[in-house]
Formats: sequence, structure tokens, C-alpha cells
Amino acid sequence: MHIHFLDPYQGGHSPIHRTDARVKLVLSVGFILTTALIPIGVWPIYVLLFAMVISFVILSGVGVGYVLKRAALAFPFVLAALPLIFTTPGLQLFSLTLGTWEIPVTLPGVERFFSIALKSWISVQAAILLTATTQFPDILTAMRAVRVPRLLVAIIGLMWRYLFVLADEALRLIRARAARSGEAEIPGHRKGGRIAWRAQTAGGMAGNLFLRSIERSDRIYVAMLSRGYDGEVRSMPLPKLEASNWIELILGGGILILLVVLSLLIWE
Amino acid sequence: MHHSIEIEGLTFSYPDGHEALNDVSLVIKPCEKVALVGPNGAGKSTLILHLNGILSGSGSVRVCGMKVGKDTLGRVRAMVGLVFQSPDDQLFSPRVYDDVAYGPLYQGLPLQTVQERVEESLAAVAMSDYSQRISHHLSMGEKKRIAIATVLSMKPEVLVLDEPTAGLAPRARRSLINLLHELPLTMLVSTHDMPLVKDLFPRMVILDQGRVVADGPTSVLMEDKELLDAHGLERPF
Amino acid sequence: MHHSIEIEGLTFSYPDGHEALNDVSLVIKPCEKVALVGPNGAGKSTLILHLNGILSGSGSVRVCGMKVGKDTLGRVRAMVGLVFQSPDDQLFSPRVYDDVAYGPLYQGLPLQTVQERVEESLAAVAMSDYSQRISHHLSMGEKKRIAIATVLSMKPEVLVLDEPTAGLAPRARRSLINLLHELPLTMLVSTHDMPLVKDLFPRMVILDQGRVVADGPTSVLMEDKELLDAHGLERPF
Amino acid sequence: MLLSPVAMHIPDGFLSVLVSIVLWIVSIVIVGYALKRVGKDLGERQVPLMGVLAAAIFAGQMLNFAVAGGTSGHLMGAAIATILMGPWAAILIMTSVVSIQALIFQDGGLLVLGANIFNMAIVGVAVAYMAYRTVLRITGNVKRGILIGGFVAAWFSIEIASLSVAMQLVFSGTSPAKLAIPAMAGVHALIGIGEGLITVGALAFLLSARPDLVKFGGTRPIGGRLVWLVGLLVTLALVIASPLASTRPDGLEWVAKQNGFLETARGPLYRIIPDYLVPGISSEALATIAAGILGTAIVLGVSLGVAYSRRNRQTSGG
Ligand SMILES: Nc1ncnc2c1ncn2[C@@H]1O[C@H](COP(=O)(O)OP(=O)(O)OP(=O)(O)O)[C@@H](O)[C@H]1O
Ligand SMILES: Nc1ncnc2c1ncn2[C@@H]1O[C@H](COP(=O)(O)OP(=O)(O)OP(=O)(O)O)[C@@H](O)[C@H]1O
Ligand SMILES: [Mg+2]
Ligand SMILES: [Mg+2]
Repeated sequence: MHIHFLDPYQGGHSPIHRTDARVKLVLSVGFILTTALIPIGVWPIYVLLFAMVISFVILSGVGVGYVLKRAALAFPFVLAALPLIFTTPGLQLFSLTLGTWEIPVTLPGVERFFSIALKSWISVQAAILLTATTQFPDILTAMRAVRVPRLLVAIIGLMWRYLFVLADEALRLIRARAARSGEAEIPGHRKGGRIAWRAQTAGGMAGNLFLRSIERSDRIYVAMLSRGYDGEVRSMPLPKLEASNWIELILGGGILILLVVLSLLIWE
Repeated sequence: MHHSIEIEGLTFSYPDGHEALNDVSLVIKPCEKVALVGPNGAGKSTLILHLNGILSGSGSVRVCGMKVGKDTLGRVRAMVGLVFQSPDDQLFSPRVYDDVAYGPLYQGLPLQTVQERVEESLAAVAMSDYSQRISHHLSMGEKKRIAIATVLSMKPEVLVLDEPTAGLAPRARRSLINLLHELPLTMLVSTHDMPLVKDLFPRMVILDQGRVVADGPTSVLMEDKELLDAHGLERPF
Repeated sequence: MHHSIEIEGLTFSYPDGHEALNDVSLVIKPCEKVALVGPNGAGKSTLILHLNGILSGSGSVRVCGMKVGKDTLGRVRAMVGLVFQSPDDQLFSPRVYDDVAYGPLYQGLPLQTVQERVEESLAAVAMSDYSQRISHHLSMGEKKRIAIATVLSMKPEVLVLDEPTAGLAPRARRSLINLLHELPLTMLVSTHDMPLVKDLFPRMVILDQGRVVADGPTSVLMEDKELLDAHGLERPF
Repeated sequence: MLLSPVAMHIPDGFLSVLVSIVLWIVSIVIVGYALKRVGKDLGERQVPLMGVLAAAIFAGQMLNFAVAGGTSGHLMGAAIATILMGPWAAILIMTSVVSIQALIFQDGGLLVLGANIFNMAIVGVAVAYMAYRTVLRITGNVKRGILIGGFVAAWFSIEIASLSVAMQLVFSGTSPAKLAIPAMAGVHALIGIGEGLITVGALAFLLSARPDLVKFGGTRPIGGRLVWLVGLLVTLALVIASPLASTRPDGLEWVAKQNGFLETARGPLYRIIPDYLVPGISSEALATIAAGILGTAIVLGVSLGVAYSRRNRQTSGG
């Protein structure tokens, strides 16, 4: 079984795919930071940010539909901001009546809510674009370049490698359980068992997975030792950033700073 | 009872678009024992997962005369015993007893019956002494037997096994083959173990790239060197 | 060069007291290819882990004329290439290239050499195009080959493999056998695959309960039905 | 959201920059310290063990059990990681899990990753450790104590971490306190029960299959007292502060302060760039139109660029 669907990378040869992962990581985070810095209700800048993301998505060729679909996955969290519409003080637009309750809807509330939702939506698209156009091992290299501790990078790299192996195992366990979750043709029997028993079974599956993982880590450790591992994390040196990479970084950074300044000017 | 399997025009693609089964049709009569062979990635496991509705493609799958679908899922799963390749995936409870009892407990049978079912099925695989053992500490061959017991306890009409002999030392393998030989059930077994096919299955089905490319008596197909070669198979010797 | 393995009076117990090897002695000459067989739990994997000092029992183990011990560990590990049963445990880096480069990198070789080593060893297993692939996207047979490349890149004198053919479909298995056949190295291979032993190894060693119970030409031992039976083995056909 | 069962991964855009950065700093310091600690305790073993266990926690989150009416119970894993590996290693494991979820699955944002690490890897683990140790202290290191401790640790880690999330949303002005806090606390009190049950199931499995793995019931990890204290303080602080915060009419005073900060930053900017340099753009309607035109231009330019590069490639490819 393969749970490749876990891997968001979409192969391709676009200029975005070919850009150095370090540049992409820094600019993506910079972009998200910029988005976060733009104050509430500065719509023109939001439009610009959105245009930027969509441009890059089109340029990358991963498909606008793909990005929008994945971006929708992060949407439920918007519920957390929804109450703002009703609770932010300010000019009342209209009010909803729910039974005996009168709930006022205010202009600043609506503005606040849509700003947050829009900023979040734009940011998530940037992150999706990053992962869809960058192989994870390259993101690991980029993490090293921005000085994430080597040890942590090594751990995360190993986790990523075994994610797919173990997710497959989990999937097989789930299938095995489903295969034995049958009903007899005896009317009047309550099928499925008690909740505590079902939880115990699921817990058993989790325990099983941990146990096998710990034992697997022993085997991996032996395999690493056999190839000279001594506890120190060593890796190929980072390739040098070329002049063109620096230009991309400076140009991108400049545009982002410009956007922040512009937004502060527009914001009233 | 109809302990039969009837598959008609089954086509299935994985969510990523990969077409794993392409217009597969296959009828297995009550108490027939059939081997399913083919190269890695042929679609054997995918086909097997359709037999109790874990996957569902277009086309029709009927088990024991019942069409596999949303509303029959529960009953179909009670009738088809699926044993996966790795017993480690099948045995998710700490103790052998809990695992063999899972199916009957899920069906909501009374405890008395559950108890009896567990004893019977452990006896059927000659592992009666093992009920209180911890599954994790058993040998591969023992685990395989217990895995079979976990589905026997559901009193299935049809037994479906995915690569039952993989990873077994010769003796454990032999003893498993003898066990399968004695179980009086309709059986569909996917395997790479060509000698096993020759020993145990009068009929074999060759799957390649999601299609049935041959279906007939083992004795005949095994002699067709060209056919076997074309699909990455080998004669037992 | 002495690409030899000399084991003398090796005895080993696991920390829980289980005695896994009992007075094992074995000499393998340069470029000899030897099969290690025996039932599950015989101690095959345990013996193999002694060859590069991951386990160490009493008795002496000499590899390429060097006694395996604390101070020779680094050099011994560079000379013995160990390939484990599951390639998933052996390929622990996200990308094929990183995995094959791992050994040379830890030996502290200059980058230029590391690069060359990677290319050579991928070429040796006929997987040159795979260096930028992601390990988990490979098929089982491909993974096995890459696993062998990861140790070839260390330019070992001795190759030790634990159950190399388990879980492979016939064609992938055949291609692996051909590959092993062509590698001009001293080789010790633990396996349950008796036809493989017959095809590839002129000499076989039978281990049972931690002891060497037979050691001789494969053609002779394979005929001794009683011996094989007594140790849970079977003739290939 | 698809893969993470618990609505606890904050996406980008929901936390203010100030809150995000403060929590990044706190998380970096604590994770850095944990790296050192674990390095000392485990040495060479740590990379394979931490990496594989992190993957196991991730995969374990896929396992669920039906509760009722189509809902299901899930595992988050901070408690079980803490109980199996001790607090420092658990912090690293959960940090890896949360990072991968953000980096690959957009489950949680990048700018707010520091906050998500803080909530799930640091608060979750410290609280789980505190609860587990406390229960074991009372019951003694027996099987029943371990199981009860597992349940309590799992429930507390979920509940307190969710309060931490709620407070951050309130401080960022994203969610009003009087709704966010009770809602988060209520939902996660239920989710916590699922987490607790499944954690107990996993512990029961491990206790019968490999009791030696459920180890630190007996031996205390180094620095455990510190974690216990931190866990206790975090729990107390959140348990006391949340009801207080949720009785305020709104949590926006703090937000107003942050906006004031931006306002003061804007003052000098206006002085540097006088109004006449960007004539008309101070009018919002015009600005929106300008942005729209500029945006369209960008998209158009890029599309043309793509078409051009495609054609180039095709001609060069033959
Ligand atoms: N979850 C999945 N998503 C996408 N493709 C899959 C998935 N599982 C299997 N496949 C693909 O479907 C095809 C059939 O796979 P299947 O596992 O049925 O083969 P098989 O005949 O059982 O092979 P093997 O002998 O190796 O077990 C393969 O090409 C495989 O790569
Ligand atoms: N870590 C361990 N602790 C205790 N006992 C062990 C350990 N590993 C293996 N053993 C025991 O040592 C004996 C030899 O095991 P080993 O893995 O070497 O067998 P093997 O010949 O490789 O078997 P197989 O063919 O199943 O791989 C077995 O009885 C096994 O149970
Ligand atoms: Mg299969
Ligand atoms: Mg072994």
C-alpha cells in the first residue's frame, strides 16, 4: 500500500520549482509575515498580496484548483473568528434575532472578521505553493541554512522518511480492523461493542504501532552504526548561494517591505 | 448457502488516479480453492480488498450471493474472512485471546458464544494453548496461524488470504500449507509462492496490470512457459 | 589483502540471558560465497551482527585479518558491508543520494570522492538514474538494490546480507540473484530461500540453536534429507 | 485539518505578529534546551529513536474509534510520548510532529509555528508530565496508577493546551474571550476523554507486551522537577486566568494596545514620506482600484512569461 497522497509535492519544471529552496523558504515566511503585519481592513494591499500568490501559482503550473482545494482544508478554523462580527463594538449594520436574543452585527466586526479570514487564506496558499513546488529534502536543506539546529533537522528528516512507512502500517491496521468488524445475521444483537472496548482496541492499535516503531528504531540505529554513525550529525555541505539567489532574495524582500510601508500609509 | 464469489467488470482507480483494476471478472464456486498470482503491483491486494468492501470500484462484486455495498457491508464482513500478508497488522490486541475474540465481540454475540468461538478457532489452527500468550512474542509461523484463527472465529464462509507464506521458514510454511489444505472453505489466495500454488490449488488466476490475463487449471498454466515469462512469473522448478 | 572472515569459539547471550550463539567457529576464505541457513531463531542474525562489532560476545572474530574490537571498530565497519533484511530500515535518509553518500561521508572522505563513490555504487547495482529519487517511492526490488549500493559505496571487502530475497516477486528476485552473482566480494548470506542457496552458493553452513550443525559443499548437504529435516529445512524441490 | 484530529493547529493570520514572535522565542529557547538534555541522556540513540517515534505519533493520529453519531475519538499523542520517553524527549518528538504538520500539510501556519509548538509540544508535554507524576505519587508505581495517570495526563494535556490556544486568540484580538474560552474548553473537555481512553488502551497494550518500555514510572528523568513545576504553574495560570478573561466584556483592550503600537510606528513614516509624494493614494477607493490594476498586471505578466518560457522549452526540446 502506498499513501503517497500524504506527499504534497507536485513535480514540475517551472521557474518556481527550480528556484533554490532556501530562497523559497525565506520568501514564503517573509510573505506570510508581511501578510500578518498588514493592519485590519487595508483591502488594496490584500488584493495585491492575493495577486502575487496567484501569479506564482500560475507560474508554477501546479494548478490554481489544486491550491484552492487544499487551502479550503484549513478553513474550519475561521469559526474561531466568527464571533467577532457580533462582539466588536462600533457602527451597527443590522441585527439578527435568534429566538429572544438580539445579536448586533457591526461594521468593524465584519471588517475584522473578513480581514482575518482573508489574510489566513492568502498565507495558507503561500505555504501550499512552497510545499507543492519543493521536495521535502530540499526544505530540510533550507532549514539547515536558516540555522535550525542540525540535530532537529536530522530528527525531522528521519521522521519524514518513516512517516510514509508508518502511515502505511497504520492504514493496514485500520483495514484489518474494518475487515473483522462484521455483523451477524442475528436480530436484536447490539453490534460494535461498548465505547470503552472500542477505545481500548484503538489504543491497542496505537500501542502496537509504538512498540513496532521503537523496535524499528533499534534496527535503524544498528544500520546507522554499520555505516559509521557516531552520534554526530554530518551532512553534505550547503551549496553556495549564487548571485542570482541573492538578487531574488533582495528583490522579494524589498517588495514585501514596500507593501508593509504602503499598507501603513493607507490604513486609517 | 452460496459460499461463492462472483466478480463482474470490476474497475478501480486509486484516488491519485492510478488504475489498479481494469474490468476484472471472476467466478469462484463454493469450496473451490483458487490461487491469484502476478508480478508486484499487479493489483492482487487491491482485488482482495474489494471482497469485503474495504475498497469499492465500479462493477459488481457478489459474495455468497449478496451484492457488496453500503447496506450489506456488515454482513459481508462477517462472511468473508480476510487474512492480510503481515500478521503484525492483523494482531492488534496484546493477547491472543483478545484478538481472536474481536470479531465475535464486535458482532455483539453473548460472552458464552464468544468463548466457544475462540476455543474452536484456536483448536482449528492447533494453537489451543496459546490463548493467554502475548501476540508480539510469538514466532512468525505462530502469528500466521493466530491471524487465521482471528477470522475463523467469525465463522466465515469464504477465506481470502494475501501472501500467506511470505517470510516463513520452510517448516512453518509446510505446516501452514497443511492447515490450509484441511480447512473446508471457499478460498482465494494471493501469492508469489509458485510451489505453493502447485501443491494446493487446482485452479490459478494470473493478474497483470489490473487485468486477468489467464484463468485455468494450474497444471495447464504452469506448463505454459511463455505465459509465465510474460508476466514475471517462474515455474516452481 | 585478507578479505577473510575467521570466527573462533564465539558464544553470545542476549542481556535477558538467552543464549543465541554457542561456540561457533567458521572460516570463510577470500572471495568465497557462503550461505547461512537454519530455522527461525537459530542465531543467524545474531552471528551477522558480530561481524562488524555491533554485538560482541566471547571468542574471537577476525575480519580481513583484523580482530574486531573497540579500537578497530571504525576500520572494520568500513570493510564489512552489512545489508539488513528490511531495506526500509536500511534506507533511513529521505533521498537515495544521501543514503548512498552516508557511509563515505562518515568516513570523512573528501566531497569529490564521496561523489564518485555514490556514482560508482549506483552504477554497480544498475540504478544510476535513481540518485535524486525519494526512497519511499521505490518498489521493494529497487529498495533492495539501493540498500546494497549504500554499503558498496563504502568499498567493503566483505559483503554480509540478511535474507536478501524475502518478499521479492520472482523476477525481482532473479535480478537480485544475478547481481549478487556478479559482485566479486567475499560474501556471507543468511537466508530461508533454499533454491537461492542451490543456485548461488557452493558452500552452506547450517546453524541451529546457536550452534553450527553442518558446514560443507551445498551439493552434498542438500542431498542429506535427514539433516535438513532435523533442522526445519527442505530441499528446494 | 484533514489529518490532525484536534482543532488545535492555529493557521497563519489568526495570531498577531507580537504574540507569534514572543512565542517563537519562548519555544526556541525551550526546544534548544531539550535538545541539549536529550543529547546527554540518549547520546547517539536519539536521532533514530526520536525520528521514528515522531513518525509513529503522526501515524497514530490516524487511528480512531467511533464514538456516536459519526464522531470519533482520536489521539494527539503528547501524553503517551511523555509517558514513554520522558518530558525532554517528548518535547522534541512533538516539535517534530507539529513542524511537519505545518511544513507539509499546512496544518497550522508557519509564522505561528512557534505558538503551535508552544501549545502542543511544550504546554501539552509539561502538563501531561505534571499530571502523570502527581497521580503516580498518589497511587504508587503500580499498573492501575499508570493507567489512571495516563488518562489524567492525556485529558489535562489536551484541555490546558486548548486553553492556551484560546488565550492566544484572545490576546491577538481574533476571538472574543467570553466565547472563545468556554467554547475551546468545552469542546476539548470531550476530545480529552477520547484522548484519555485511547492513551489508556495504548498503555495497557504496552504494559502487557513490553512493560519495560513504560519506564519512567520508576526512574525520574533529569530536570523532571523543573518540568513538573512548570506544568503546574502553566496549569494554574491558565485555569485561573481563563475564567477571569472570559468574564471581561471583550478581550480587545490588549489588542488596542498593539494597534497603538502600530499607530506610533506609522507616525514617523508619514513624516518621512510626505503626503504629496503619493498623491491620491490616501483615498481608499482609488487605492483599491490602483491595487486591482496592479494585481491584474502582475497576473497577466506572469501568465505571458509562463507561456513564453513554455514555448522556449518546446522549441529547445525539439
Ligand atoms: N493507496 C494506493 N494509492 C495509489 N496507488 C496504489 C495504492 N495502493 C496500491 N497502489 C498501486 O496499485 C497497483 C496495484 O497494487 P497492489 O497492492 O494491488 O498490487 P499487488 O498485486 O498486491 O502487488 P504485490 O505483489 O507487490 O503485493 C500498484 O501499481 C500500486 O502501486
Ligand atoms: N534483542 C534480543 N534480546 C533477547 N533475545 C533475542 C534478541 N534478539 C534475538 N533474540 C533471540 O536470539 C535467538 C536468535 O535470534 P536471531 O534473530 O539471531 O535468529 P535468526 O536465525 O536470525 O532467525 P530468523 O530466521 O527468524 O531471522 C532467538 O531465539 C531470538 O529469540
Ligand atoms: Mg499485495
Ligand atoms: Mg534473522
